[in-house]
Amino acid sequence: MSTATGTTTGLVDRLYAAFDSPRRQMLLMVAIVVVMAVLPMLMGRYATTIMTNALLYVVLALGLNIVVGYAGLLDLGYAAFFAVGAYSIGILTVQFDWNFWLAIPPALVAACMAGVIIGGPTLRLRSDYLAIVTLGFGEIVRFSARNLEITGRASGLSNIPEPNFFGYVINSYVDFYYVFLLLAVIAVIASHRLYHSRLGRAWLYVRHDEDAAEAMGINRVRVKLAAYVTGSVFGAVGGIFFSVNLGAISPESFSFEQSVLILMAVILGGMGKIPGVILGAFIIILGPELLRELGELRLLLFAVVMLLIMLLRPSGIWPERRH
Amino acid sequence: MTEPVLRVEQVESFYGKIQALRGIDIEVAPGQIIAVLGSNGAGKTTTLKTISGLVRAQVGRIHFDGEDITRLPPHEIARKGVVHVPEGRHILKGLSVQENLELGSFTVRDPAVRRERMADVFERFPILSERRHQDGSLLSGGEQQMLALGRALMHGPRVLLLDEPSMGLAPKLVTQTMRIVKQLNEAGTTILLVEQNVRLALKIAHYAYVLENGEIHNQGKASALAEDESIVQAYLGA
Amino acid sequence: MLLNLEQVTLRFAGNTVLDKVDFGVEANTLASLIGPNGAGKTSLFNSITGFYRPQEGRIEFAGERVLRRKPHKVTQLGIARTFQNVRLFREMSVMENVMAGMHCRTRAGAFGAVLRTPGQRAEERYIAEVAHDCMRFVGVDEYADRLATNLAYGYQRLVEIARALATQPRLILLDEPAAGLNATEKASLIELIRRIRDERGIAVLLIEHDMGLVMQVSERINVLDYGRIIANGNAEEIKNNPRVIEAYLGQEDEEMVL
Amino acid sequence: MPAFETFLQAIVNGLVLGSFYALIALGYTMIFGVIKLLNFAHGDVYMVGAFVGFGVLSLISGVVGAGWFGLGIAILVSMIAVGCLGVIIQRVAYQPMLSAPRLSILITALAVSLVLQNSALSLTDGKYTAFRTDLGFGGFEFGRLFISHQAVVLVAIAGLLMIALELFVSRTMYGRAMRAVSIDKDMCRLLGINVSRVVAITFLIGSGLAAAAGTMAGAYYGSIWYFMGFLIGLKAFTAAVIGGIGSITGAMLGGLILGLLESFGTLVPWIGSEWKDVFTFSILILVLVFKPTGLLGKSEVERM
Amino acid sequence: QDDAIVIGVQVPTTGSEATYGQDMYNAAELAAEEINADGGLLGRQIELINGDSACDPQQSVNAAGNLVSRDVLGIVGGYCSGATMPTLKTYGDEGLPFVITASNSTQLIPANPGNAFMINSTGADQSKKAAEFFESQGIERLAVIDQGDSYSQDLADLTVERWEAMGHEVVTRETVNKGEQDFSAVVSNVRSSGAEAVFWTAYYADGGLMIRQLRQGGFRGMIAVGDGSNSPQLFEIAGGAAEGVFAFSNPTAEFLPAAADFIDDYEAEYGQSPGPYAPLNYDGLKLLAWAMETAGTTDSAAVIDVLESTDGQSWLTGPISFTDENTLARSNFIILEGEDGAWTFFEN
Ligand SMILES: Nc1ncnc2c1ncn2[C@@H]1O[C@H](COP(=O)(O)OP(=O)(O)OP(=O)(O)O)[C@@H](O)[C@H]1O
Ligand SMILES: Nc1ncnc2c1ncn2[C@@H]1O[C@H](COP(=O)(O)OP(=O)(O)OP(=O)(O)O)[C@@H](O)[C@H]1O
Ligand SMILES: CC(C)C[C@H](N)C(=O)O
Ligand SMILES: [Mg+2]
Ligand SMILES: [Mg+2]
Repeated sequence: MSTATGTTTGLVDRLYAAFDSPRRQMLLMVAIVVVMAVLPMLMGRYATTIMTNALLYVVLALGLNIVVGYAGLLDLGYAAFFAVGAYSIGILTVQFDWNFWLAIPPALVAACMAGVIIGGPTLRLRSDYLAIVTLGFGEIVRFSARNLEITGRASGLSNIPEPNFFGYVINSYVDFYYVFLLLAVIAVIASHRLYHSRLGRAWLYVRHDEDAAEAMGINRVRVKLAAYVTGSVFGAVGGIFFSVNLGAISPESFSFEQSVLILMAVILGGMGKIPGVILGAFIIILGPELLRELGELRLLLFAVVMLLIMLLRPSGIWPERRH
Repeated sequence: MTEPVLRVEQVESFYGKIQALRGIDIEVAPGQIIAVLGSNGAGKTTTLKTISGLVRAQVGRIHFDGEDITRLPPHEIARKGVVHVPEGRHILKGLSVQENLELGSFTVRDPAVRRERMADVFERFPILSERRHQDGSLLSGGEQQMLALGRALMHGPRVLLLDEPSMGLAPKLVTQTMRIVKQLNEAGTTILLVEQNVRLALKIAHYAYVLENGEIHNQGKASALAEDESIVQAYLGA
Repeated sequence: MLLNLEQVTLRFAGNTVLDKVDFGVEANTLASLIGPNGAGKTSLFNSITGFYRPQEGRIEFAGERVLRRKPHKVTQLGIARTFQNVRLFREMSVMENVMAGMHCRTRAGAFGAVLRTPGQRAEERYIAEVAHDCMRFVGVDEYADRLATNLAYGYQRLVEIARALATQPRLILLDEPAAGLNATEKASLIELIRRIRDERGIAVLLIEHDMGLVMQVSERINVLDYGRIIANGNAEEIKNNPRVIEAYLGQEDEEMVL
Repeated sequence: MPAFETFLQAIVNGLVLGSFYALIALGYTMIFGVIKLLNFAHGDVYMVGAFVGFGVLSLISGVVGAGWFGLGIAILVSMIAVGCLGVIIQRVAYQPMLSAPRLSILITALAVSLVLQNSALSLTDGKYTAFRTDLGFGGFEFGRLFISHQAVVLVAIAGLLMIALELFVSRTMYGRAMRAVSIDKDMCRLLGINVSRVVAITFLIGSGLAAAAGTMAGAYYGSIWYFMGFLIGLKAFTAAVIGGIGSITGAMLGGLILGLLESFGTLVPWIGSEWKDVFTFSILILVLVFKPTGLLGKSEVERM
Repeated sequence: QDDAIVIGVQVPTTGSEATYGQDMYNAAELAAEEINADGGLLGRQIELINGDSACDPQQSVNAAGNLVSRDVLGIVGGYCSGATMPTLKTYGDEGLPFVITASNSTQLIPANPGNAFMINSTGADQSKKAAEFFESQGIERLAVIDQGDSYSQDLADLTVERWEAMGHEVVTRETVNKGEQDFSAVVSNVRSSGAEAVFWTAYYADGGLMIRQLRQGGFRGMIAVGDGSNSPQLFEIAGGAAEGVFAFSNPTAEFLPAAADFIDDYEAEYGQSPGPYAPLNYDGLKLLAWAMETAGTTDSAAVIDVLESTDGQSWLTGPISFTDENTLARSNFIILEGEDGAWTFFEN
């Protein structure tokens, strides 16, 4: 029994090892991006829309990965940051007639502030307590969106104008596919650079041993806060473009289930590992779509598949492996 | 020599792919103190873990009282009376001294026996009685060591596996602990003792094994090893 | 005095762990802190480095008040430490471990990292340089790329020291650095401690139960018992101090009973 | 209705709701205690408990009726059956994950949750199932304060179960072993404790309590459906944390406090029921900011 | 041309509203079969594609993308307003005709790019009907409860506004969360507010629980529910407590004189009786087909033109013509009363 699973995991790991050198990883990435860039010409609208959605999740999952995977903070309310980005744009463009591009900086600032507000007082908490606080925060944001006039209450905001990029109106589904492809590429590069930086290492130190990190002169609250805020910027960017892509946003899009879905992408794929997280995002979005024909049973089957994946690869499909 | 209570035969153990033991043979005669010596990473701790079942022997056999215990899970080995006091004491954090001791007698059904043993432990280690309601993990190093020993005694062990009981103790306490170990032995408990403090260990042990790189490098009467120039060189330093 | 403690008192739930401790370390010296188990030695380290917050007293370092400062602030001021039970970042490489020490001496943030500014890149090079230097100094540079957890215990202790050195301290606190080391390793540790002072000009304060080592390296020994300083002086004085023998060392002939 | 009666009514309402929260929170806390898992499937175990209780009652109501006696049997059978289900879940989905990174097991828990939910969904077509009993709508009326007989009996049953659990944990060796297992599994093994049996017993009891709550809730509210465990599971999780996760008494206290908070939350004039959950979660966050380990959670003293 | 005319049916066939969704899908299928049996539409067969919205905004946008990419020529359906909302843009961008058969939140109106037509009366009509009914029953103090989603919140808001404009008092306005089981706090608020009537504006499932708990908690006043709760299942869940409850409802099959054949056909085909929204979806598909037939083409712009000028001819659910906002020109609400565990006709 052990030999059977042993050889399969061995194979997979050898495959990963083949892509362990930075050069090859780079090549792989470039190849993937090139393929992705021509894909809309081969795919129909439906497939393109789903891929757009998957790319959005890549951005969100990479953002959450900074919080959960790098800094080791369990966040069950990540959709809140996504919501802050989306609603900031919605409110500024719909209620105040701002230009989309002008609305982006305030949206990012709002997300950072949200990160500080929730992070500031609670980062001293242990992981499990932090989980419930973030969950609560996510729900507070959602309920507020549901109850406030300015967010359009339960119906949300609609008629969010399409962005105009130097005279070119970004509106077709193909346009948005490329927008999200670009965002995903930026997110990957940013994640990669952050990981290999002073701040990135500090996140790992704090995740591994807070006290030892502190004894090294690392301000753990500041470092965790930085993770929160960076993660919230990723989330907000996702939300900003999500809102203009859909043209309408409502509180249901930012539910606890949404947060959980993003978290699943991160952990299923492999916490802390960029290719793993990307893989996770694709599985989470494409999986249920591929099973769509099964109707009612599709989520059941999807859940079983997920369970099996985790049982076979407990650290995720492509985990962060260090040697 | 009488029939050994514990016999380790040709045991090999691994951590994943790393081999820690490469064919170990140890015999423990009843009523003796057997010292296991060796430098850092030699495999002393692994030997004890393999006996108590925390690490599974991939090759070889372990017999206790003539019965093969190689494949038994740790809690059943413990039930048979082989009690392992691990490196680092492992006091149960958040539980009081008394609760720690009580859990030592988890396998003891008779409450009267438990009470008797508790009284015995408190008599042996009065400081534990004094601190009985305090969180065990907040005791100082020496006190924790006594608690760990006391907890093992609650069990009524036939063989005690002690892993570096003097680690981190003040010089005075080191002597004291060794004395307790010797007393326990004199009261009838068989002891397998792993120690860095080679000089003291050889003083109280009857017989000793020297491990190097997962193998038995040397063995013999403790008094004889204490005289052996090469041993003195390697483990006693100056 | 580089480090100076006055009347430091620390209590836990009515249990007085440090009782009006007065104590000091001169710049550029080698000092030790010894005492029975539970005397409060580690607690004293924790109080100096900000992990514990004594209720009373004063702690000053190079003229700055350090009492009740956050641990990372204390490190920034120039006090580094190791832990009684090794606390490396186990799943990270030795190099990364040592780089951790440089965190408080550098400043690049998220923007620098994402944009790879020239300043950030220069800083990364500087961090790597210092880390290599510290690893060479303690003699673990050949393991730079190994995971800390895969190192032999003795080397792990050395990495911890290298990491502490990388914070560029003026005082380094070592908590039982020799525990679990064999004779040869102890000998080279003694050498290293001396070099830290001689070559780097860093004062060392060390907790140890190994009297051989303590007597060999310390210029000044302080003895703590039940949270009070009961003696201080040089090796000879301490060795013969009846209170210290009574509380800590024990009679040589006690061993005879065995 | 005069203010005082409103106040009393809110207490009564809060106690009923709080009892359900507490029963579920207990399982959360116990399971967290032994394997450090936030068992997201726990709310769905409660749901399954409701359906099993309903099934049993439908089967036996022809013989014994659907009164208190029948319901009692349904609760008992559901507790046992679902308790065993809990053990099976633990063995299949959690046991193999114990040596994996801590968050991985969270995902298997979520997967189990989805499996339970969607199985129930397929079996019931997503419809609400009416849970009929003969318990009647009677109650005690004091002025305009109304306390239904059902509420009284259910709170009493919940109370008894909690007392029994408390006694088990604090008085028996197994209870003590449960706490020990949560601290250091290997050490427990060396002490002769069969760790995997202790974990199994914990799941048995935790899931059993959830099943009792599920069946009782089904009878009390009158209908059950596949998604009923989701929200209450989150609330129970919240309750467990407010009380201090890992603490049994904390879970009970947390459950009752949350129940009361929610029932008073809608009373506060400038809050209104649409802000009720914002109110509750804000209080939760405040509690944790000032008492970072929950009300009764032990603060972790680190020795360094 | 032998190619089939592909029409998308966007209803929730999975998720919490799957019962309604499946039912609506069946009704559309029935209508399509009838047309196909009659020689088809413009000489071509109609083919339906299921665009499962799952009553979830994101899922329904995906489903809409799927429909569009499979070259549908029109869409019927739309049950949950919240899920219908973001799909307006998807279809609007393609200029496809969209007959919205059930969703009726007034929030949909401003979001409509002009290609969508609502054949169920909106919340505005319903709130008017409700307010007038309460007034006619001599109610003065009203409690309104919604479920915090687009549809029920919209209906509640509109009712409150109208009721207060009519000079009456809303004594309490409550919101409960979907999926919550315990409404005791809301019940005591209602009781202490001294409300004479309660208006539940949300769906039947939680509505059943609410009615039960209101009665169990000692509320003795009038209870009325909106068209999200006109399901017969309300009685199962609420048990005896739903006796005497009033419902404002779109015309359901059993109260439509013209629907006798429809009911028979539906039951013959699917072995159960058509649910509350089957007739509307049946009409939706027929209306779209009629518009294509009239336009003589499947060209979207032409079809939309025809729909805009729909002349008020009679369908299963009554005559259909549209306002400037593309909503149903008349109010189609009827009032039902719960009696012996079933809905009976109360008044028009
Ligand atoms: N958990 C583990 N995973 C991998 N390797 C291990 C593990 N524990 C021990 N080892 C390795 O097994 C070998 C034997 O270790 P062991 O702990 O038995 O040595 P020891 O003689 O007790 O040493 P010490 O004196 O340091 O306690 C060492 O090479 C060590 O690195
Ligand atoms: N966080 C804490 N909470 C409560 N009591 C503590 C705490 N930390 C230490 N103590 C108590 O303070 C006393 C001193 O402990 P400390 O660890 O400083 O001793 P030590 O001198 O370092 O001993 P050792 O040589 O065994 O390491 C002990 O009695 C211990 O129980
Ligand atoms: C009752 C239904 C006609 C209302 C529909 N579910 C909506 O959301 O608008
Ligand atoms: Mg060892
Ligand atoms: Mg110490």
